[in-house]
Amino acid sequence: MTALLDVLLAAAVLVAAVATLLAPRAGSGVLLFLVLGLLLVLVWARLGAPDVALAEAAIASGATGALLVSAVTGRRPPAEPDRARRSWAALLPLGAAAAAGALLGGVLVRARRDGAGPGRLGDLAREADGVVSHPVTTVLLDLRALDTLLEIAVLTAAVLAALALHRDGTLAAVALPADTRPVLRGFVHLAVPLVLLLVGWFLVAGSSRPGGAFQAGALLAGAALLLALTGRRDLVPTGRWLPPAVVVGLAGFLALAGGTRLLAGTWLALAPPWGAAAVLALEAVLVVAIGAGLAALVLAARPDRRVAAPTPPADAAPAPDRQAPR
Amino acid sequence: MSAPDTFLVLGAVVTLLGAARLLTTRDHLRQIIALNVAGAGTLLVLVALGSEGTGTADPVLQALALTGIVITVAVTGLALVLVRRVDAAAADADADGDGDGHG
Amino acid sequence: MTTTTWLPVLVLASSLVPAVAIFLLPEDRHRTRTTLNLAGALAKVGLVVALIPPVLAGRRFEWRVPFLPEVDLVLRVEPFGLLFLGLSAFLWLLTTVYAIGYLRTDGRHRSRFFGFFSLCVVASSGIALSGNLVTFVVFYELLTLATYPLVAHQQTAAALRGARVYLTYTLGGGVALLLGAVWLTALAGPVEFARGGSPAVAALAAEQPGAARAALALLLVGLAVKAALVPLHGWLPRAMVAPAPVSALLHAVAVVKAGVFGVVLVVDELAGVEVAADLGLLGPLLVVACATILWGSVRALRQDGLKARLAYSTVAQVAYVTLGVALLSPVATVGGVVHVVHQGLMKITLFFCAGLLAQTLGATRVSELAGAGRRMPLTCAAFTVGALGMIGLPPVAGFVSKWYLGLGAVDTGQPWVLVVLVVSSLLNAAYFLPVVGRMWWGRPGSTSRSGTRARWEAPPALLVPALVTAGCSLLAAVAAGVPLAPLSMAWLIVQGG
Amino acid sequence: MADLLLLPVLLPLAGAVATAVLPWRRTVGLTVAAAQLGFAVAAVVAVLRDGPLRGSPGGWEPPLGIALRLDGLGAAVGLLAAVVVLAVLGHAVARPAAAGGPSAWPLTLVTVAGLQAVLVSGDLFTTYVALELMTVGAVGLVALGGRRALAPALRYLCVAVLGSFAFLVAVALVHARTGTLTLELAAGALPPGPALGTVLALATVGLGVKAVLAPLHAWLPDAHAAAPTTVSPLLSALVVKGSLVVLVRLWSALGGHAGLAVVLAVLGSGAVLWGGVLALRQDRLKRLVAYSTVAQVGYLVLLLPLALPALDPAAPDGARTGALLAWEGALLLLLAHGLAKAALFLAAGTLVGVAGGDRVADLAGTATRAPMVVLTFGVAGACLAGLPPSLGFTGKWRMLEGAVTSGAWWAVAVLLVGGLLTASATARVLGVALRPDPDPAAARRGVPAGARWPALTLAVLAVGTGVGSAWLVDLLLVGAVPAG
Repeated sequence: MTALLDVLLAAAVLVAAVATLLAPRAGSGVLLFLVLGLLLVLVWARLGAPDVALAEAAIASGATGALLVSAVTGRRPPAEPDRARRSWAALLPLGAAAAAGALLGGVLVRARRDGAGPGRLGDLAREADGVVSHPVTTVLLDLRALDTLLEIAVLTAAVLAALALHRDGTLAAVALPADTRPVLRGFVHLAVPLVLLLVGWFLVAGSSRPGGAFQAGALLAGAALLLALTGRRDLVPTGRWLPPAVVVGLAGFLALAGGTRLLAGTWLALAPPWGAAAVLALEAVLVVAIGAGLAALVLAARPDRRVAAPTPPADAAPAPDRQAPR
Repeated sequence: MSAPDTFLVLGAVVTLLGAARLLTTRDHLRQIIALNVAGAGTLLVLVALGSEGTGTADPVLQALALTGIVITVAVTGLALVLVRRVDAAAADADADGDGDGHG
Repeated sequence: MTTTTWLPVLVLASSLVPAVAIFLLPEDRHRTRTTLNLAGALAKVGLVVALIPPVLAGRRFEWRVPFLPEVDLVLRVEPFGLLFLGLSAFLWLLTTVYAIGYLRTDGRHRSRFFGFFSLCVVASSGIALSGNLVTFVVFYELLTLATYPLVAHQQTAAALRGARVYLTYTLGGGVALLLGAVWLTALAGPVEFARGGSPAVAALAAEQPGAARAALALLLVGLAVKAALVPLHGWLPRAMVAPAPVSALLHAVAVVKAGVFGVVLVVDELAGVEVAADLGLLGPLLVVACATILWGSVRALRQDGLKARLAYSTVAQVAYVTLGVALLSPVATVGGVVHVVHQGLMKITLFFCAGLLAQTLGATRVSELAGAGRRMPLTCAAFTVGALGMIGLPPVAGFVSKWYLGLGAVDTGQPWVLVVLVVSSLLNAAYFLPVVGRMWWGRPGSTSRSGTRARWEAPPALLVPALVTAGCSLLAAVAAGVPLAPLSMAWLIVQGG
Repeated sequence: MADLLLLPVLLPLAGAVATAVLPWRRTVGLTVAAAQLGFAVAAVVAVLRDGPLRGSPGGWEPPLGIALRLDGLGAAVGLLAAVVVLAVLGHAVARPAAAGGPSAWPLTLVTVAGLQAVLVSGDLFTTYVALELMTVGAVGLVALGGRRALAPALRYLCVAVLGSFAFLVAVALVHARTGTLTLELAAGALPPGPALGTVLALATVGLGVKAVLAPLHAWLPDAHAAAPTTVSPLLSALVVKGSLVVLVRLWSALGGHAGLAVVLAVLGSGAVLWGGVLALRQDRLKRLVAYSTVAQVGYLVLLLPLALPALDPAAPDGARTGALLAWEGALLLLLAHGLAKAALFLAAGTLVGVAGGDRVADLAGTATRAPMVVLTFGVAGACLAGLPPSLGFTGKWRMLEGAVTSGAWWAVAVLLVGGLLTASATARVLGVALRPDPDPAAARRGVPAGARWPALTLAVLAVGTGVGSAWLVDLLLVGAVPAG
């Protein structure tokens, strides 16, 4: 019975992926991508990877979805709609890619079968006595802490690069018209405290069960955006305080690395008595950084106030989505 | 073909589909969506390799997938800001009638 | 007995240090630039003079630096290298004096000029001192890079075109040289120059004659470009657009001589004359040399421009050295080796005088030289000495080298080479004597630029170098027997000290 | 021991954090660059003295923890990077207009940290994350080049991240087959077969895209030409090198693959010839220099097929020595290209500023306006063309020696023709620069000293290291498999 479910799930994911790629208009492409994201959450749950499922829901579908939707709205439709879907020219490369993918999959399966055996990395990681009980967080923040440090550096670099494209390096000039519809404001007043509670829960739970800084950070970004879009700009640092907020995560990690080197003798070495506390503190700082970073990325993808203000040029046909609230 | 193997092959196929689509389209936003689909494909490969169909998957590969997700979202964010800037530049160029010798 | 010392590096540094200093010197600092130039030139001549006695006594000075794990850069003072080094140091000093005077009038970018000028001499000294094939290739290509800006110095369209043609030829030759050198090093290991040929190359020639022949042929083709052997001589006449001191340096001292020095080095001290003969390289080399001699002389006949005529005469004269080496007799080799010095002295005198005539009288064409003798007697006297030498008449050095080449031809039983020598001498006479005649006995007709103004010589700074080199051309012939004269040095080189 | 490995990675990140927030960007940037040079020299000395440096952060020994390993090649490229970055930042301080604004500082330091992490990482996944870090930094820097640089930056980002995904799948395959992510442990455990072939193919495509391997190079000319003056040298000289180092390490550790080697031989030769011809025909200066990068990468990729016999012990002895020589030569060329290309791009950027236009034809008269910059361009071009006495010549000589010894005459022809093409491209630019100055009035707009000396130092270094480069070859062979 479960085999049938797996095949169905796999087929659904494949169809969703192909549909996302071949969607005639970018808008429908984004929506289909969100559907793909949800399906993937089911797949991660099926494959026994709860952490990845949470991250997929919060970041890959949540944050990326927000980014893509924000990018699609208010974007001039491309001069010629992409007619690739109907012409055979587009299907040929996809067909070839699918065939190559199947071959690659075959090699992967055979390699896994040949490589299977005791003493694999995963078993070693489970038995390793890190400072935290949950194996995934142990791997992330203890066994392979350098990977996570570099990954945070990637996120920080991406945000800094995005900010660099704005006039004064901060988002002060970004257009944020407040959406003051009462129902939305009511929902925000209810939802934001709940989300913040959830962020706290994920932060603390990370050390013992699926959860952790990344998922919490994404939620925090969601809460911040809800506030920013409904007029409460003061809570979201878009002015002078944005660069420090974005960079605090990387700074914290570097401080931890330096500190462990000076105190414990080896870089990023976490010892039991103070290790758990250090992980928690680090995760707290990471939550703030990831939240600020993702929120900054979403806001940075919006047009500057200068572009939004001018009256549309006379000859441009009033595009339908121009009236949508931005 | 156990469950993880199906998803392993699925991951490989989705990755290459995303890659092919990215290389064959001119529209920037569609390229970024294709990039994300390819990213999802690689995650499928990673996690499928780490799971035996029952019980929790291999924590190391889960951690790698998590890192992959965060990197993909960071790259997508930067790419979308660039798309916005490219469109703004194209709009300015059209607006002032290619006055400044765009090119 | 070889001693490792810093002396060879010092010889290079004596022109490298001024080069770098002059590059950094602002344009208007004429006095400092002149002192730097002269100091460098005098230091180099001093070092060379200091080196002559010990080297003649058989001591060798060497300096090594690891270029690659098994391959070293070697600078070694050999008698033949010392001869070429002495020639270039002495003539560099004179050319510097000449250039300082020559560029005083319309000189622009003098820092750039003298910087590359000194760099050129670094390259030619490096070539003279190179102890193995890699070092030779390094300095040989450095010479190309250093002379390109000199040829293009005046930045006129013609100068830039001439420089581009020069670069195309020399880079093309460089590729052949590089491939030959790498092939030889790959097959026979890092090859060092040794008197009578390197044993490794001889062994290689025995094992794989085909590969050895091909590699050595590639080397010779690469060298033939700079030695201006037909058909690779095209760049030389076009490089005439360079200012006079550069033409003097290029054609008498640095570039052409480096090519011919290389040919002699490859045939004599790399392969060894017997091995080269066995591989059948000397035959074609001989034919090409003779063809160049004849072709150069014939083309020189029809050139009305004085510098163009001198250029083609250089093509012909330099081929005598190759002729000397290609003939299998020690006497001919002596003739060839001594001609390196003699041709240098005579040709530089002619170029100096050509520069003077052009600058003082504005006479650049042969037809415009009528009556120049009365106006500039000393310059024309020096020119006449040089011209007679080129023809090979007795009192001037040219006669000595042609005499020995003739002996060598007879010695190896190839009389037709003797015929080539005689015919070329006649051709030389055919294109030099009218010039001399017009200078002394020609009436200043309407075409001549010398006009009726009274006697009026070039400034001493320009005249003295020309007279000194003319004197040396005479001295080298008259006092040929003196131990330190070029001829006795040549005997020492060929026979082995 | 781990200090020398981790400090050069973490210090630039700390510098990036500082320059993103604090105002004293120049002092922080230059001090970090100077410290990096100190670390690089110390690392080179340590590697030369006692072999590859090993370390594992967090105290977890591999296979569980991350294995850090700095071999000779890594130390050499680290030293190259430190020198180039110091010169580039010096230039940026002297001519702020050429640096692309204040936010160039944190992004530059992030890119430097990314490259250093790539050089130091012995773990395949850490290499993936480090490559991403370098790519994001580089894309950010390119995008600073103004309106014309945005579309190339976006194209570069998409293509580079796609390449990283291909590399990630290869890493997953290695993990699946050998159970470890550490390259040194995986090296022995991956038997030749379809899995090895796929890993190498995926990695070569993935890294080839980032290292501008011939057919995958489309993004480079636009990105490098549009980037600000001080960014193009970083991209061409360093970012491209990071991916090449990983490719060379993978090939030498996993043993290479004969079929793929033939493909690479064809692609490499095509890149050298096609890149050279295109460079000759470009009419914009910076695109000319960018296309010569495509050609130079072609040389380096030729290394893989040439050095293949050195990797499998069964090869005949002649082929093995030839392969070893080719290996040394190509790595020397890699370093020479780094130095010379950085000098070339800095000089090109300055010349475009002086000439007031980026077309080659606009350069007429620049030899009188900025003689030292034109001299730098000439010397750097000569080094790239492999003309003595430069490091490029030494590398080309060694590679020719290797090719001749192992009888690969096609490689000999490609090397020689490639050298000629690069030389003629440089000569073409010099020929134009030497033309008389169309409007001498502009001559007074001189070039600040700070914009002349860094590029000239790099060019002089490219020439100087060419003379006594035996120590460099010993360094490059430390920890490399063929030597072992």
